[in-house]
Amino acid sequence: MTEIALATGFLLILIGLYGALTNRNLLRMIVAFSVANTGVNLVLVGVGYLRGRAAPILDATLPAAEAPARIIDPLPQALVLTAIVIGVGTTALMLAYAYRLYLTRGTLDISRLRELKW
Amino acid sequence: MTALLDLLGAALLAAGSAFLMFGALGLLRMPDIYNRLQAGTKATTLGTLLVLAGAACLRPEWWPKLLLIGLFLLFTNPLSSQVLARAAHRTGAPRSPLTRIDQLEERGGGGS
Amino acid sequence: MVEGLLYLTAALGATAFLLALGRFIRGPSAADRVAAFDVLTIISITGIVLAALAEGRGIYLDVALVYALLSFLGVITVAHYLERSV
Amino acid sequence: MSALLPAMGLLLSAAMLVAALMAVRGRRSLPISILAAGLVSLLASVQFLLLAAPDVAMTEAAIGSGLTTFLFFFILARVRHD
Repeated sequence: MTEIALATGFLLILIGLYGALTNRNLLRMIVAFSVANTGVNLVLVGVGYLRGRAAPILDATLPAAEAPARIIDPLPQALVLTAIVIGVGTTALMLAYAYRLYLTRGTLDISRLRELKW
Repeated sequence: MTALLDLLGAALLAAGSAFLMFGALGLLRMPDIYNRLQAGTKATTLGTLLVLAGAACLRPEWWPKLLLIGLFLLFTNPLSSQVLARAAHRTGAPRSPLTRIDQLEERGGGGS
Repeated sequence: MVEGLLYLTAALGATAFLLALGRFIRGPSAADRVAAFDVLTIISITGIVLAALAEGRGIYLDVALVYALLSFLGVITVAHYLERSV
Repeated sequence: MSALLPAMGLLLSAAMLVAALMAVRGRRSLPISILAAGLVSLLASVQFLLLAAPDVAMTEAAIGSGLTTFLFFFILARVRHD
């Protein structure tokens, strides 16, 4: 499972970077960034996985006494939990900037925004 | 007794999964969007309910959560399918040439 | 016997997943793709129930509950967008 | 039952790569790209569940798939409307 998750995550990051570099529409670039964001989260969770161990949530089938020997490390999962929420915040910020740019310039095509080119 | 319940649960799981497969087959093969929604909603709702019943037979102590999921699906799935079919009708999705009667259009529900 | 039926369930579910994914890739209009998205969510609920049975953890079923809510909200959002953009 | 979960993971990985390619290739219309990105998020959430992280799976399904798709369609409706 770890290898599958790592390979998928890296391929998703590469696909997202490809999309962000080749598309000219700002909204398509943000979509590609969101795909790459998902890939990063998948890599982080895949690194923390250990084969044959249970999810780090205590219930009737997993008593607290034998938990340290049977659960996987919950730290990468907590990190990814934060990263997902921050990713949504970043996406919302990018979308807000794209919308403001559309209101002032009337276009979303980056090849027609020439003010900062030299 | 437990072995019989296990066998019943596994049979229900397989039957529900077969319904899911036929629903997805209908989704792929039907000619227009309305027929696809028909196949993709009814068959998959029944299949998921059968799968949940089979899981409840295999693990009887999980029945409250499984019942909650089943009720949720039973309430939300036909509603979302109906909303999607109305959106497709209003955007003028093409009908299959075999369709003869459009009662929504006749009753003036086509426009918003 | 029970084991074989569970494997049969998994194989049928995988076939259903591939068929719905084919409609998602091919589908001519956006409404077809939304219908395929809905069916893929429902098939994923079956996959989650199978994973919960295989691992023996009842806590996995909470994710299926979130999925049942989520498919509804996503379809309502996209249908609203499609209706307004006529 | 031990071979079941890795087989599900492989199937999900293939579907995720196909959906990601659909999301970033520029030939299709923009709502379809957004739907494909939402599908990538949704399948990643099942992948998280198979990696024994149900809490991450719940958050990804609710926030990463639901809220992000809603945000994209909200902005898209505003852009189309003006």
